[in-house]
Amino acid sequence: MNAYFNNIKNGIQTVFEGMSISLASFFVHPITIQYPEDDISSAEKLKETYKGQLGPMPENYRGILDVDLSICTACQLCVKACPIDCIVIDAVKCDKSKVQGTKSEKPAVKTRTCTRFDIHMGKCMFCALCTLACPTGAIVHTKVFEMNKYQLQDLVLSFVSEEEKEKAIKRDSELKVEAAAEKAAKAAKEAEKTEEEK
Amino acid sequence: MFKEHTLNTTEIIDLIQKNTQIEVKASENSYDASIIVEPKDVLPVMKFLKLSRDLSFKVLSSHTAVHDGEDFKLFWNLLSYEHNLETTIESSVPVVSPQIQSVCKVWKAADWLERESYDLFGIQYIDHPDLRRIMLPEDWIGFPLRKDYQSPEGYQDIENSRSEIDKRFKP
Amino acid sequence: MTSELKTEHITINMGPQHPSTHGVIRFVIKTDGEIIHECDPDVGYLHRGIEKIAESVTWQGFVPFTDRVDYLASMNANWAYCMAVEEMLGTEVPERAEYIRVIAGELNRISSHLVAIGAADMDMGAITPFVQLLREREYINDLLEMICGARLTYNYYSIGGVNYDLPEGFSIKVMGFLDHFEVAVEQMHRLVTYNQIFINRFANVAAVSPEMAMDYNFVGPNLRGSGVKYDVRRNKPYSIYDKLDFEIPIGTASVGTLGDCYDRYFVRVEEIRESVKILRQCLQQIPEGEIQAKVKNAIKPPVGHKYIRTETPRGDTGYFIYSDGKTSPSRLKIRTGSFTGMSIIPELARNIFIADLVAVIGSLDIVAPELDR
Amino acid sequence: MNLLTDTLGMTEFWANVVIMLIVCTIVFAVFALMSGITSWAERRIAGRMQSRYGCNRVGPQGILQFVADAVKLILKEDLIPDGADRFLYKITPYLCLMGVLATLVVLPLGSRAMMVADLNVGVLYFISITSIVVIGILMAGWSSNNKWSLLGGMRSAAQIVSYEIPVAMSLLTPILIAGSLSVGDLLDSQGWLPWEWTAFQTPFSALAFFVFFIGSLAEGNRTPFDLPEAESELVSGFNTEYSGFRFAVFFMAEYGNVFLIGLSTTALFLGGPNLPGFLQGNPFLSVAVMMLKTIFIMFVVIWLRWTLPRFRIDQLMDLSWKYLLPCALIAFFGQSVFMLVAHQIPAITQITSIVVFIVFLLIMIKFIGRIRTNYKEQSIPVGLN
Repeated sequence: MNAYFNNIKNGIQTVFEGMSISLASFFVHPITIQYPEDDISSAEKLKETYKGQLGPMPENYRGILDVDLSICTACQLCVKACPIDCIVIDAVKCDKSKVQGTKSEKPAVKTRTCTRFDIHMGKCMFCALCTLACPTGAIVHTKVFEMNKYQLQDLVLSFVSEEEKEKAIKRDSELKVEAAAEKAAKAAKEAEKTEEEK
Repeated sequence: MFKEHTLNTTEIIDLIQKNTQIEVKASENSYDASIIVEPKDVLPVMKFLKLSRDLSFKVLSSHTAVHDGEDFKLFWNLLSYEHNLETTIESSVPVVSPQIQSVCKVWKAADWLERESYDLFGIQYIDHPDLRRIMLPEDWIGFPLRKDYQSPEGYQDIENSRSEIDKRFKP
Repeated sequence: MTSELKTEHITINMGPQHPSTHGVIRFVIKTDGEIIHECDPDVGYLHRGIEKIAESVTWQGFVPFTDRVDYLASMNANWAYCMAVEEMLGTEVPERAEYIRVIAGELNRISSHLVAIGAADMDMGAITPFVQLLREREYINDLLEMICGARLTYNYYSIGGVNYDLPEGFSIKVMGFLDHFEVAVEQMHRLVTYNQIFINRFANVAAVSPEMAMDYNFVGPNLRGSGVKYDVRRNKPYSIYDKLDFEIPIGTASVGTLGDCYDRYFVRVEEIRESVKILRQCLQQIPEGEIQAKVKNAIKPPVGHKYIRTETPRGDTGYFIYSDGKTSPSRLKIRTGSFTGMSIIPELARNIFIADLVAVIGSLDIVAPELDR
Repeated sequence: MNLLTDTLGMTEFWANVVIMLIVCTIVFAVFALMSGITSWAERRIAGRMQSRYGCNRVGPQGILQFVADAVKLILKEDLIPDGADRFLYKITPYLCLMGVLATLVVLPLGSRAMMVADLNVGVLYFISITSIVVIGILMAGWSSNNKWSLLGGMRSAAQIVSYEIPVAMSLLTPILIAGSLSVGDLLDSQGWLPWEWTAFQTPFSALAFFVFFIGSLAEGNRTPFDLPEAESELVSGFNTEYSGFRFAVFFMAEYGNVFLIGLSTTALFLGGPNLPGFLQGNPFLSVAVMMLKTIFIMFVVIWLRWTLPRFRIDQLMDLSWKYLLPCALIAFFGQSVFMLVAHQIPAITQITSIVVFIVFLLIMIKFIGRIRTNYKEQSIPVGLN
């Protein structure tokens, strides 16, 4: 009998308390970001609208990947780090600054240039292992997160254009020819030397 | 509830041999110490481990198999909340006829764990009440976690092949 | 009703697509009207072969996959795996990294419990608390995003430490959040947890005795809900948990029988409070220093097997790793809390209402991807 | 009427038919509009209670959302599942809607003059006609050839049939006060001041009001009694298989039910459209008063839905038979005894009603205090930015 009346009492009390809470939240400002309309890029604007209820987009946000080819050394560490093999790098030996012009402020570290740097963003799982592995910081996550494409193959990002590829290959063959010529010259010199010695 | 002194593996082995007269030995392993038991002795040893007052391994934390060469190594990870003990029982069965006594009667948790390793390794558990596949569909062929497993060409209408984009991306 | 009246059991498929199965799980239930006679869970719809994948990726490369084992508590899954590999290599993790790990792990534990509680509420038909609790979880996601840049699959822990240091002013933000959070969550409990209808729905339903819980290898909050005081953080302390002061809440049968749905649910409620306590301590004690120990690029742990258990939100998660000295694990078995929790359902779902089955699933806090892996 | 018979040369019979059609159209239009707006309001209110906006895209503040929904539903294909009982499946939604609509006949949209028919057994009619919905829902569940739907239908039948009883019992109290079964008389028996309303007349009528409100929530399948369509258990219950226009009709019946709960509670317990003496009979004001009270009750119904969890079927039955029915009986007998006493001491009626109202006010003040504290608690800044 006691339980019966307790049940009624608790029932009514808790229902009223619940109703007071849900009505209180009725008056609280919604925290929804109406995404394309609300500007989420700047922390100040978010602060204005949401009064500290929402964190800004952080500095190390993991958006889609971007590669700075001018400092990339084609060392393949990112390829090895990637657990799902969504990065492909082909490289040739050539001096980079000549191929890419002198845009970059940093000097080329090594004489290797990518002829193909493809990232399959459709497969990428944004784990950041490649950016952590990169010794020069060439591959980074950007803050861009919108990447709607009509076709799956558009999700394959190619960072080396055909022109650059051709240039690099051309330069590579030039270098090879030069090296061969140098070698030949050296060999000839040495042959001369040996002949002289003889 | 928890005792300060916890038994180590050699003490547990001594207890087993004293009480059940079954030959068990410690394994040489760089990490967890484990007790190697002959496949035929697994069930009595397990029963003893659970019912013994000094040990009371009432919990079967995990059970799995490892495909290692010609053998399946089987591991049972046991826990005793009462004595704050932990131990590993190891046994091995040949890949050609993987059969072992089920420990479902000892711990109910073994039911699904054994079903899983039957599903993925094809180990036959004798006296298991309901030995059927758990993760994979009933008509699946092969046991995926074996090292020599070849992924099938397809399953029913679903073809298992790389897409054109993938092939172009990474030939 | 006379005994001659012939009745027939209905066989119903609950799932794979059902609002309250928390993912893709199927229950084949035989019912007599509203009362369930038999229930056979059919799992495996989300089996992605993560254990097989482990055999073909590097030791470091497997860390992001552990995120996908339990998407609600990726941090803790990372932690368990990284700890296992560290113990195999004998790596010492710097103290600051350990603190950061605890902070991130406990934040993640709170967010996971919020979903567990909220989903249980929603299964009972109370939708507002679910959304409000998810709002609180959103703040935690914001905080975790600040430290690692991702909101769900963090891949924050690395073998030997953590990937990034805490950003500037992080502890102030967490403290500010906790001040808000404690009050807000308490209010949500007044809205639903203490509600008489809710208590009636959860109390005395599907009680699991301590013996049964151990037999079925219940772990974490489910085990403690049955009154067994066992927590890996306390009974086999790892990381810096032995330096921290916190309680282990257990089921007390406050409104029903010991180990019923309400006890399991309420242990999670209490655990959130304990996690807040842990967070405050960590934020005060955190030292300066390194965040990453030196680990070789291509690690090859020696041959052997290791079984490690950590306390994740869904309980004691075991990582069994068998290494054959190569660049990837030879066998990696993940024993999760959902898996063992699920195996009890055929036993619990006998002579209960269909609505109770929903309550049982909700209170066991089952996450389908973790169940199937 | 005269206009029709004189100028158009109709016979009286046909004139009556035309007038009836016009009245029916008006009532139906009001009903359809109200159920549409209720569905919009529910979504907006639910949104705000959950810290989000709710629908705000179609039209100003999203008010046209229900029109868009209706258009979408009408354009959708009307699927009939294989193995369904086609005839029953097809007519069921209309049966449901009819059950709800027919109730409007005896409920006033404004003053007493604005009722479709002031039957002398209006309350009896109201109680009996609401049961038709059960048949509709049961048929929907059965004819869909879906096990979830069947369970939903069965639940609904059990639920509505058992809640009929406390509801009918609780209505005895206002009937006692008015001394009549006509809804018009029930309206007249209440004054315009709050303590003259049936709900606050005596503690017993307040209890009856409480029972009636809860019972009608259950009859309207609203949370916490929405078991027939419990989305987390039965997916969507009896209307799982319905699509297109037929689903829209179910939808309309469901939200019409909310309107009905508001309307009946207002008319029977909350003073209806009654106005102070000098304004009595003003049609616009009485409609406004009636609608204001109805909308408030509808708000409470929606508010409850987004607050409470759902009952289990056995607890639902417990509530009906063990709690509400005794309460309704106590209210009935208590009111009878009270009226016997009041017959001897007439002043007691006035005093009791004012005391009851003051108690109600005190509860409300405490309640508003709770709302204020909870609001303050929710406004604690998070400080993430």
